[in-house]
Amino acid sequence: MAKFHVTATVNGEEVEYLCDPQQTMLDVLRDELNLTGTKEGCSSGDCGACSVILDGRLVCSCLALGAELDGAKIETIEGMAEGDELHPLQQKFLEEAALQCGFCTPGFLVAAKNLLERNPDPTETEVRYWLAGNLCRCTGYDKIIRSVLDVAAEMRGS
Amino acid sequence: MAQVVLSNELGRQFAGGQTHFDVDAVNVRKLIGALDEMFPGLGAELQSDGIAIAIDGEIFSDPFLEAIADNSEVYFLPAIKGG
Amino acid sequence: MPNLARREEEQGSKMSGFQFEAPASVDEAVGVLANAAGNVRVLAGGTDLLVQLRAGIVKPDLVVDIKRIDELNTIRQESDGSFLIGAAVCGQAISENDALHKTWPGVVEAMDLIGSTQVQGRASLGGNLCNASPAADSVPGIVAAGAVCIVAGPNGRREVPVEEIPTAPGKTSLAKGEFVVAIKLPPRPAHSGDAYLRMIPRTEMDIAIVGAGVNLTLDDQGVCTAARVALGAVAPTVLLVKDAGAALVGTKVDEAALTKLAAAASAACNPIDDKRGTIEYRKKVAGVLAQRAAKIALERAGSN
Amino acid sequence: MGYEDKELKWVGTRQIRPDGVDKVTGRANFGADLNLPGMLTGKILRSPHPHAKIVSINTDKAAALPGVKAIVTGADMPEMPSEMAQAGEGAVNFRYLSNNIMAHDKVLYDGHPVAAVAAISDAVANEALSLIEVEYEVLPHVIDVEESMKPDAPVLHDTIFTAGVEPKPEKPSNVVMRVQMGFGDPDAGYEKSDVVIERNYTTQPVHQGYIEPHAAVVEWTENDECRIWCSSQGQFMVRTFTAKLLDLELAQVRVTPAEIGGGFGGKTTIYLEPVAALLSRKSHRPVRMVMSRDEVFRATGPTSGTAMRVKIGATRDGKIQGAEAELKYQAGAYPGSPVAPGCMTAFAPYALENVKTVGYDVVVNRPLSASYRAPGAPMASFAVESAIDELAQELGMDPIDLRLKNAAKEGTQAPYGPKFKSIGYIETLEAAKAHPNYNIPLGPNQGRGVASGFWFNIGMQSSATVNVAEDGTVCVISGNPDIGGSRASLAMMAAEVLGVDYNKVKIIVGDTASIGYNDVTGGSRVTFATGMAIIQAAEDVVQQLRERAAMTWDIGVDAVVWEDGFARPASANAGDFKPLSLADIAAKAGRTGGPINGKAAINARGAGAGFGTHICDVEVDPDTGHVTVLRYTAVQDAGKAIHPGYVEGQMQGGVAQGVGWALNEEYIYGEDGRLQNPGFLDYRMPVASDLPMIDTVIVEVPNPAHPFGVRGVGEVPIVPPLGATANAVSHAIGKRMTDLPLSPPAIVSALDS
Repeated sequence: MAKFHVTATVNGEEVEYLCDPQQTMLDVLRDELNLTGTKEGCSSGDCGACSVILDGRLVCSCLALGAELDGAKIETIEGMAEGDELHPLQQKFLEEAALQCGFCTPGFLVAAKNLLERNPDPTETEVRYWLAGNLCRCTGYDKIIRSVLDVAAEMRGS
Repeated sequence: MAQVVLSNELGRQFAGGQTHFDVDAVNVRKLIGALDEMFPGLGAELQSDGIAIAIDGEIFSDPFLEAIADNSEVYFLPAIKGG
Repeated sequence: MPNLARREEEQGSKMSGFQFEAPASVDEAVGVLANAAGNVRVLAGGTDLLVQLRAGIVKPDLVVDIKRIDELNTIRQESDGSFLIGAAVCGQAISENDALHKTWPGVVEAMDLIGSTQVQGRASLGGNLCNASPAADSVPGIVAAGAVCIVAGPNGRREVPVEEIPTAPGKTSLAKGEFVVAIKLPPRPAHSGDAYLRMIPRTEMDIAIVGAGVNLTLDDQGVCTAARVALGAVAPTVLLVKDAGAALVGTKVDEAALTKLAAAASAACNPIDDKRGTIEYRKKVAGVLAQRAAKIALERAGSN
Repeated sequence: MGYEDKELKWVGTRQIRPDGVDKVTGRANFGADLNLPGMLTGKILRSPHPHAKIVSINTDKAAALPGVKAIVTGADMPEMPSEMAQAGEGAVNFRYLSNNIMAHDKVLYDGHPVAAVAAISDAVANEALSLIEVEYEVLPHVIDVEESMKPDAPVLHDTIFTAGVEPKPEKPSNVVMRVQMGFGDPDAGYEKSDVVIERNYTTQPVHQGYIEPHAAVVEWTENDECRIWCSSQGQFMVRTFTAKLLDLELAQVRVTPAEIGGGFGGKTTIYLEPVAALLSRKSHRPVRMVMSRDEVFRATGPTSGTAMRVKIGATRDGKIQGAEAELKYQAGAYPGSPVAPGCMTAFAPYALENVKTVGYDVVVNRPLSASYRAPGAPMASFAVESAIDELAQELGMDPIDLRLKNAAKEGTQAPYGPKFKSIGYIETLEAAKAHPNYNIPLGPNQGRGVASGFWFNIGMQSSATVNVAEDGTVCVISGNPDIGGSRASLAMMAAEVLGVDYNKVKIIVGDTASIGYNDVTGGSRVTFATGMAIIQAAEDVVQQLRERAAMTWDIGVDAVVWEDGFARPASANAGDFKPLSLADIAAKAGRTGGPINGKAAINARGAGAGFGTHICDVEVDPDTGHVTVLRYTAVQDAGKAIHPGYVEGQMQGGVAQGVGWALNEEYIYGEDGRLQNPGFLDYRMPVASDLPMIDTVIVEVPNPAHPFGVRGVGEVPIVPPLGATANAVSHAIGKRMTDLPLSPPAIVSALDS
């Protein structure tokens, strides 16, 4: 079966890849582009471990095909820190012990970043519902939610 | 003398239903040896996997040379697995 | 850890093979769909289709991505006040449309309840309708709203009431070569409002055990002149419960009318016992939610 | 060797974990992230039947498919004797383990592996699976624990005869064993009682729910070395199990721990590694196997579903006079439910004179159960804590006061026999009672539930190495996968003992060839036991540093003390020397005898028992049965919190899992014996919007056996939430809820009854 030639922008860099029609964006990121920070927890859109930002919107990369992405702009966890500078959310997660095993962490960080870009002053309820598609089995969510709220406040300068 | 308590099942199988004994032994190895003399076959059972020993409230999963004081309380228990 | 070297051989996906096309116009899409051999699936948001592909529930020969067609990605308000929502517009874009949100809060809330934020970034109203799940959250909302679909096909375009699209779980009335281009919400009369509620055990990320959409219109005296009540997850397709709507018409949507509506909603249910809920539970809660949704719709109708 | 009296610089603070930046940037390598040159994909064919004989397996067509490089069936697995052997955390029957990993002659549950392939791609592997022809003779199956105990139930194993009953049975049975423990005479206790509560309770099996599916990469080298990279709770456990099942020598197998994406007990056993090893040996290529979520649910260990009966009697003053429990636990397809610890923990928080627990381990046509956080305790606790709550109601007593009246303390005889040493149960009750959340008024349809829980905590074997580098930095090697931040707490203890900056201590988790044996990361043992090993290894370093300073100064070692990271003369009499830092001594180590490395290998003694008390407030929608958790408070005795942030995290995570267990999680099987909800959508673990903030109170009653007082904290917090949540719901709706999960339909049906 013919492969698709796709050109997309990933974390600000143009990449080209060949993929089968049935490869998902997650397969492409992990297997073709070696961006294994995006995790596979369910492949059915129910855990959020594979969250990435696609053309500005938060999506599960397991729920898009690699072949759909020609011309797309994709942001993954690997693009979140700028050089040596961690994103404030990354820093806060470390300080507040908002991760235990760390497997769901990339998905939570990508999702939380997308939230704060859209809503710099979310309520606790808004944060909880925004992140409801990201499963965490270790933390009980408490420290994750607090971290996001704290970073939002810091980024607003309060 | 240490006070030794077997599980109901071990007592039934090896000691005619008795579960409480006073045994003179300075460590677990000697204690098991003494019990085996009293009830042949019990020693091997007490050393099998899946059995733990509590000495004065402290549980050991793999004891052998642990010291036993003169009036220690010794319980043979099912071994615990964690999660 | 050894070097993270590229694997020398390609890694295929976990799905069986299919062809993929992404037409750029409605006409091109109709052509592709009409001429395709074998099993064809239209890909909008993909949040249902990809899960079904992965699970091997569907094994298409061809997948047609319709997201590259401009018309399918647009929300437009017509001069008569009606809204045209492109079939592939994602849930988040629907929620972000202030005019639509203000005019049809029930429809927008119903769409917004589907899946997670991530799913909202992809899932579409057209996809949710054509996936033909009896539990689809957005469908009772648009059925209650009296929406129609714009369907494109080899014979041109036609308009179909949305409730006529799903015919059974996973099945639609669309003919070969046809696909839904847009969902059209009618002009909003004065003193009207809609609402949708669903019951799930968690607060998010579940399939509705019961869903209820209500859309009603009042006259200047607050008497209900029209009402549509639709229920999800209580029958093989989303139900338009005419008796439940009729229970409100001619009343001020008082407690007595609401009790009648609840009874009609419960009576109309034809649910199954499954892993998500029991028959008894679904019947009871259908009435509860229909009544609660009606109260919200009433409040909204009273404020415009 | 205690440090309680010292001023602590690192222990008790909230340091950033050493592996943290890799984990927040996506750089950390988990089990599925490894790519080796020439690597193949391995996939497993699984039984669609809950119970069937395998008549034949024909792999010819699959083998002929281009791109298929190897196929394995049960016939490739060495026959194992049916005997228990010590491995991992305890005794394991390797025959059962082998059969569970690859069915030999019979399949015992939906999802039981029957064959595996290695191929050049997922697509080819999947196609190959579809070409394997398996002929089954389908047998009647049994899913429910009580059904399975009936004399006419389909028998899973004709080799199992119930142990622990008289007379010795002649017919095989699904009841593997009966256990009994306790003392006194409960019936005599009920005679004296003014109130007696007796109820039946049930719980459903629940999965550990780690987000990372099982994953392993195995390369069988041409030197006949079996190299494994995988996500597990113990690289040594993987080595032992894999070697045993494949009849290999331990030194032939080298296991490198990948980062682990959650385990909660479920990764204290293996599923993939021997299969991947056989595929690699046959194909002469590395093989990666990653489970799908569906496979995780269908074929890896949930914990047991249960049917239980509890009876408790008390006098008017609240003193419990008699208590008994009968506990029936589903083991899954092979023996081994945690029913014994269920019996031991059920009444552990209480000082009782008359207590009896009887338990049954029962096989059913479900996946083999695996350890899950405080294995066996949460379900028994749910039943007992529900009965205690009802007792408080009947007596008109505050539920915390009733517990205080009967609380176990140091010297109390535990229901399983021995007397408790130093414990902090009463302290948790007092802290719970004093918490402001306990006095917040409740509104309509709201309820408050209290429950307590106990777990033993364990010690076991750990090795540790502390290497001092020439520049004064320190490398610690641990042998326990870091499942929740343990690198931080271990490095903090090393820094504390050495008196060096925490950031100068680097810690790695070694592979099986680079560090001595360690038991698994589990049982709340890592910070306690491996921590103790690291403390001793660091103390070994300190001793060497003092010796080197003594040599440098040419004085006796007793005249040198180690303080705040410096060797100093013990007194003015010892001489006047400029203190030497660790870095000073390390730089000149060659002169004074060579490198400075400390090590310790221990079988840690003195694990301190843990107790917790939780308060849960809920609101129930009476029309839909929907439960909202309004607030939750968890109090626990941690002994000493080395890193309070991660201790709180353990408590909060345990609560979330327990609340999920109580409210919505369950395995749903159809009449056909197939699992209907093998995915996160319908398995319904709590999501972020389902929970409130989880308030924590860490009580510190030090464990005298640990240098810093650590008890271990990972397991206790999952014990009380089932009871606390069920008690809260019961109060909110005015009906006693005895069957978990408390799903909306169950609540509505209780309200309508």
